[in-house]
Amino acid sequence: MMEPPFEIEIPRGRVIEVQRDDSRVRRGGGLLRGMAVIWKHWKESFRLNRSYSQIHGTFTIQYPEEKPRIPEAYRNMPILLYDDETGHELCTSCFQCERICPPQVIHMTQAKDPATGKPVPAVAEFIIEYDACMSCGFCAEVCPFDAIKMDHEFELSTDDHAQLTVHKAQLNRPISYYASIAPTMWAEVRESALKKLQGNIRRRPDVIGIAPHLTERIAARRAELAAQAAAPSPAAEPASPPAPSAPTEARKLTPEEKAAKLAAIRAAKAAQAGDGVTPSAEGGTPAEAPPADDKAARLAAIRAANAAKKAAATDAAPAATGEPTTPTPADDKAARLAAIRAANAAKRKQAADSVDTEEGS
Amino acid sequence: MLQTQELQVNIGPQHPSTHGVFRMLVTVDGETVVDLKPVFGYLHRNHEQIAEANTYLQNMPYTDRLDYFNSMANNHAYAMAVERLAGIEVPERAEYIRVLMVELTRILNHASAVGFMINDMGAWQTPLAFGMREREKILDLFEMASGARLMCNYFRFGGVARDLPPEFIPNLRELLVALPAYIDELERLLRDNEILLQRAVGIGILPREVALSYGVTGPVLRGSGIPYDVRKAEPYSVYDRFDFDIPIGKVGDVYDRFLVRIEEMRQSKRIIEQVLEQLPDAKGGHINPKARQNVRPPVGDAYARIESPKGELGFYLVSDGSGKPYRYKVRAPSFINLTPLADMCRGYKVADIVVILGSIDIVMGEVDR
Amino acid sequence: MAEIDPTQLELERQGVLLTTVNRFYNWGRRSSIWPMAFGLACCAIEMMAFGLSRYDVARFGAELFRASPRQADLMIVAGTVTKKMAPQVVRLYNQMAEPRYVISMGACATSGGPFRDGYNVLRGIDLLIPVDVYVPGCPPRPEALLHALMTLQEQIDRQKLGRVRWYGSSDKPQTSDFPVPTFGAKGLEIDGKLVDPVGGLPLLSPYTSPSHGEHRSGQIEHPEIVRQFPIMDPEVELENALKARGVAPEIAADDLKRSVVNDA
Amino acid sequence: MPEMSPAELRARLAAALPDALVDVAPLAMTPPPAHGPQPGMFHPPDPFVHPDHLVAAALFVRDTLGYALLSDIAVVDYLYAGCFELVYRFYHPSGGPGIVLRVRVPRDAPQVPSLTPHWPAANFHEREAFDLFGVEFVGHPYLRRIYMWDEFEGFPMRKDFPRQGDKYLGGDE
Amino acid sequence: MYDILQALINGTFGWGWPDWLIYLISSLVVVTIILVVAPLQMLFFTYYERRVIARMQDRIGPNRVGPEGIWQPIADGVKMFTKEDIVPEAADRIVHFLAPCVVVAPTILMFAVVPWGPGMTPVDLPTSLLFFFAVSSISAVGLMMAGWASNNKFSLLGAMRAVAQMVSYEIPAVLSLIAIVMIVGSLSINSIIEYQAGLLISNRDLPGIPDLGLGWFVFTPVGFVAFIAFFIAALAEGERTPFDIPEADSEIVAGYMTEYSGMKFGLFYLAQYVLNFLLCAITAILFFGGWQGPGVNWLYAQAITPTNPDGNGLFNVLAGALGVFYFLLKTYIFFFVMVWLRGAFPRLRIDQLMDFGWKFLIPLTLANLFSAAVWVAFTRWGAAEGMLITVGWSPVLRWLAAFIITLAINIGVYLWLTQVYAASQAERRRVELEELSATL
Repeated sequence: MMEPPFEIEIPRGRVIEVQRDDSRVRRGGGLLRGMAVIWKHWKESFRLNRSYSQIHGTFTIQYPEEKPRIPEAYRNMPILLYDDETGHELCTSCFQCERICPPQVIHMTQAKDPATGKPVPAVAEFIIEYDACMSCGFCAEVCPFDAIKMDHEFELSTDDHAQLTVHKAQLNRPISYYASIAPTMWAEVRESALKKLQGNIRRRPDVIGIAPHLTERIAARRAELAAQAAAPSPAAEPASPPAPSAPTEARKLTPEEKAAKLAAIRAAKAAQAGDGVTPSAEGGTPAEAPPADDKAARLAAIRAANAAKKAAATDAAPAATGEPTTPTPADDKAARLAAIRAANAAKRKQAADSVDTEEGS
Repeated sequence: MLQTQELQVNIGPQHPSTHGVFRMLVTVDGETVVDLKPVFGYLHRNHEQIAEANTYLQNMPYTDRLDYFNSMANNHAYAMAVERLAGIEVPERAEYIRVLMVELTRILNHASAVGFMINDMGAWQTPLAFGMREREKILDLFEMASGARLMCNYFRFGGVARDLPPEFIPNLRELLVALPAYIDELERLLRDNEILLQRAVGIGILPREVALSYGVTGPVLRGSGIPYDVRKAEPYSVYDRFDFDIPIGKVGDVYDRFLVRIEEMRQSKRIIEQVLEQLPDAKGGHINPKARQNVRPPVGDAYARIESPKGELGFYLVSDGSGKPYRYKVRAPSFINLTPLADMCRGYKVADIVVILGSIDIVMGEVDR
Repeated sequence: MAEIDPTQLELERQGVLLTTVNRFYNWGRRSSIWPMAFGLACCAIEMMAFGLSRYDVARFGAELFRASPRQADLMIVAGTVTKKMAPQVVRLYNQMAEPRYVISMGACATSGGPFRDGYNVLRGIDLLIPVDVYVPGCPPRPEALLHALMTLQEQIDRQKLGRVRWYGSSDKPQTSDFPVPTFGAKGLEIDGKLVDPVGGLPLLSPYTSPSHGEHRSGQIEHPEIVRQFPIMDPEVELENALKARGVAPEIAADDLKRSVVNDA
Repeated sequence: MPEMSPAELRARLAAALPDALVDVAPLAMTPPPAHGPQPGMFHPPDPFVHPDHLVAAALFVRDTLGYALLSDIAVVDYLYAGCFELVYRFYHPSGGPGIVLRVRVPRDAPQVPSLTPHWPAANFHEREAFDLFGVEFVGHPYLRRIYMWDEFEGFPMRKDFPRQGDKYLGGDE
Repeated sequence: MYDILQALINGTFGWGWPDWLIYLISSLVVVTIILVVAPLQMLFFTYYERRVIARMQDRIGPNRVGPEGIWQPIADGVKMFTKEDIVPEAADRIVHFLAPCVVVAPTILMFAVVPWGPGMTPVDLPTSLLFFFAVSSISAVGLMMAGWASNNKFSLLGAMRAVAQMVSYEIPAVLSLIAIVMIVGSLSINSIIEYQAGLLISNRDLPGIPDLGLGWFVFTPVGFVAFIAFFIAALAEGERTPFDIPEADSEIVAGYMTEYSGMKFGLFYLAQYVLNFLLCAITAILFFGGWQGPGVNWLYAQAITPTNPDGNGLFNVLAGALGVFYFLLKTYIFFFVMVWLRGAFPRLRIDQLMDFGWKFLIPLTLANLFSAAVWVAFTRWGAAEGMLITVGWSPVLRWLAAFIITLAINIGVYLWLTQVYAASQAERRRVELEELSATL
């Protein structure tokens, strides 16, 4: 075999040979130096390390108490957005996400107008198999209506495999929730998304396309408005005092309230953090305050504003409907599920039988 | 003369230190390795077959899962292959961002590779913990930019998924303060450590002619003394605009590979600093090509390779003119670097096998695909 | 744990002794869950991260990754279980001593995930062994794994000493061995029967989560949406494939037959 | 950094090993569609080597031309044309672009001489090609399945191996 | 214990119980205390180790089970007690069952001769050091039983490694102790401790040194080298990093424990940590004065002792408390060092470990033995023994001469040995490579 030419010249750089010096007699100095490194770590571990430029100090984030800093762009699982104000879902069932999804976990059916049977730009059922989702974020990227977005929620562990096939009712989140977890990313697309939504709402008859848990409330509200319009009472005032607490307690928390609560907690935390750093920034030289503090303060302000907005929305929503929602008819669904399950079982049995016969023959 | 009997020992596949599910059938004579047969396939998840049913874009997240330490590097190679196939230009800022991400990947890969190797030598996780600490910081940056820690899925044909967020660069600059401190500390902890020298010097020697004939690449080849680095040998992206050195080893043993990795971390840091100096501002061109979702390259084939942290990573694509690749082949560095494993281990002790394996730095996702 | 055992209730009413013992016992198990050092794929990296500085599972007393399955309490199935690996996983699970738990980490372990269409990928480890906690995500953040650990702890808290599956007068043996699949020509086999073919649905039903009741794995239950798993019939498939590529079947008639190769 | 175009390589090979090169016709990958634009034929510029002279050609590339890094052996299954194509890719240790040799073998009798005894870098590539495509490398010292278990039947990467899952039913878009 | 009970029952209360009864009672009390203290130490050690090593890795460690995670080891114990006990099908059931007992019993037995404080030795044997090391070797039998009975390749390999390592490292351990024994002239642990009174210099070597309980052996060249050698050997005996080869989980799963589950595994765990405790304790006793420390001797002089039956019982308690405090403090510091090493280093290979033991540590301890002889000759011997040089020298001069000469010998030997050892290793590597290239 030919001796390959090893003297290789390299553009813009040198070939350097690593320093081995392994011929030196060693008497334990390296061991002691290593121990010194570890000692330093032990000694410094009594303070926290939260900075990117530090290598000493306890690095642990104590998870359940201390939430991780999750950047806006973080993507875990897809969710569907609906508009807080009108209750309309942004999704028009254009099947873009279903087509792009690499592991093919998104399944949807288009809504049809019950009167005419024609398809409506709204989604009837939307299923995502969370148990196979690879969190690539393509669905959110391709969605022309910004209806599907990536959630930050990661505490999804469950003991029930079936729960990981997620239906539309569990996927729906209000826009305000998404705006609270990703304010700048939402701000970028807000205009166009809402404009497209307005266009779609016009093509949706009746309550089609409204988030299911809001359907009844909104239908009732519309009936009420219609009645009001019919009745000559111009003094009707849509804005009413805050909702009574009793029905709120009786009802399960709606997503908005959850989101509002979450945002409020976050805002409070952020404010706390902001408080924690501002005195030091004032006390010391302001120029030395790391940029993160500034950012945190700004973030806190944004979040607080969002929370306030949301709180207002939450107050208004129950007031507008006037009565708590009732859960969707569960019996119907359960019966359907049982039927499908039986069918599946039959299918599987058949398959097994066929294999049996194959084996037998 | 004592009669000795050769014994078959089965290491793996769930063995704690085989970097995933890898099995070795080792024939030992006492404690000395006589023969070794690697057995793969425990993580063969049909990447190539699935990829041929996907569209070009749908494959991007699957490449993340090849070498799951270096998803950015895999993305880069694949994006380059498709761009070559379809003739897509990449704006300059996107190229710089790509280089930045891949060099960060190289640092985190080498940091954890060194940690895993020392773990295989029996350290109780400390060097690994230090490496993983720096890795966490880099992953934070990845998460800021791409939205995911491990499976970044950040590159697109003709750019990257989105521009860097505003807080990225300041945090990166802070990290660049910590990196040299970490590397120095790692050297203080391990470089002269007598125990490490005992375990690493003269172990798993791969002479350079042998290394060349086995086709190994990456730090293993450079540890054997051949300065072959795709970034220099066939500059791609914007690598011809940076000054950096190629470290090579002298003997080709475990210690050389260890030192080469440490030095490469330093060089990567140098590249990152140059990227930060030269990074053009965002006005230079769009870097988020939403229009490139449906790539339909003309009939033909293309091969693109990059210097991934583990070696030469190549993608061979054949297009039949449709939206899906007709053939999609990954030239996985870890897989090929395993070829000389049997020769490297023969004659050494059983305990050395895991160290040698650790020094090759394999990832089963890439070996088995 | 839906129904309540009357005797247990009676005992609980009579004295605190049993509940105290029960609580003490549960406390011991929940506070000392030692995982097995066993990683499969991508998720294993996040599993390591979950043991190291940033996330530090040691806070929960669960950092002692045991190399031997005999001493481990928890098997974190972290990553894609391929058909080639599945027998090993089941064997390892069988070697574990009760009480033992399984966390199915990530999409691949739960359902095959993005690779579920591959010929060598097992579609969910719960087809072969019972899983206590599923964590979705690809890969889940280490925090999500910590959350799964806490979910598991909550499950343990709810268990009653007298009625857990490994004590008491159950007719099953204490470590009921789960059948270890073997390799067949067309997929995994149990007792000589094909159970997970290449192509088509697995012919097994998943084990229910031990702490749970009726539910089966993530089949989509909707009249209009069907996930397509064509049941494999090699001849039909071959014909289809050739038709799709426009080739007459004669060209590669015995392609599926294994060519005989000598071992040199 | 040495650079060698496919044409130059072809000339060198033709001079050194006159029997090795074969001429191949352009290849259609898929059946031509009844309507719409035609996808075009596949005709790469690289030299095609006759399987019998593959080892000699590869060793010529390594020993005479100095392209000592065998980087990749990719197998492509051209089901419509009824052949397998093996793409051998070589690089020079001092850098520069690589060179490619191609071999076509019929699908019904895919036999190629093995490079492994002369060039160990080919070992795992060839075993992989055997496992997934059923290409038989004559003279390989340990030609066994590398990924799948030994009992497995069929070669899964061939285009006519049965597929499963949603993606395969949607058809090309 | 016997003395105090004797004084308490027959002296203070005047009940006049027979001696054998008091002896029985005191023995029972002592046994109970040992059986309670040994597992407690083990529990504390596991917690201590996990917290300390976590801090070294920038982590926190167990902190959620009880305040700061202090109940963590108890939870581990509860879990292990209730875990299913698996005996492999192919195992030898009886031996498999007996092995953990054989491993644990000697470690508990070794507690019998460990003095916790002044006059707090459970059994004050005149040859207690011999007893200690003789008993400690028994557990090797248990390890071999475990490895053999499990009928598993890894178990057997692990057990063989463990036994080989324990046997070969017992030699340097004992050789380094012989140096101390030579100087003290007794095999009794108590007299070794008593020898270490003084301040930097033992007041037995140099009478007139004020007694602050700080005349430890480690301050002498002989003692220092013996300490280093012994501590290294102790790491190997206790299977601690860098010598934790028997349970090297990256090579042979979990060593001889691979097939054990539940409480049997717990017993191995117990034995290992108790052994670690004892090794740390014996290091503290032999080289760092055990319970010696400022004030203990003064307090003890006024307590009830066989020589001083009229003392005050309060001083017994005080001296005991202070002594136990010093003793445990030193022990824990040594365990910290063990953990520290574990945090810092990888492990050696089994043959390198053997090399190190046989080719470096044993020559070093042998040379140290010679130094000890020099030490004894200079400080103790007179004309009667034929040591004519030092006749007429003042004790200070004799001590100084001994110190300087032994220091020179030890440093010289150390430097020479490192050179020789490095050369031998290089030679070995060269030969191995030659063999390798011959086979290829």
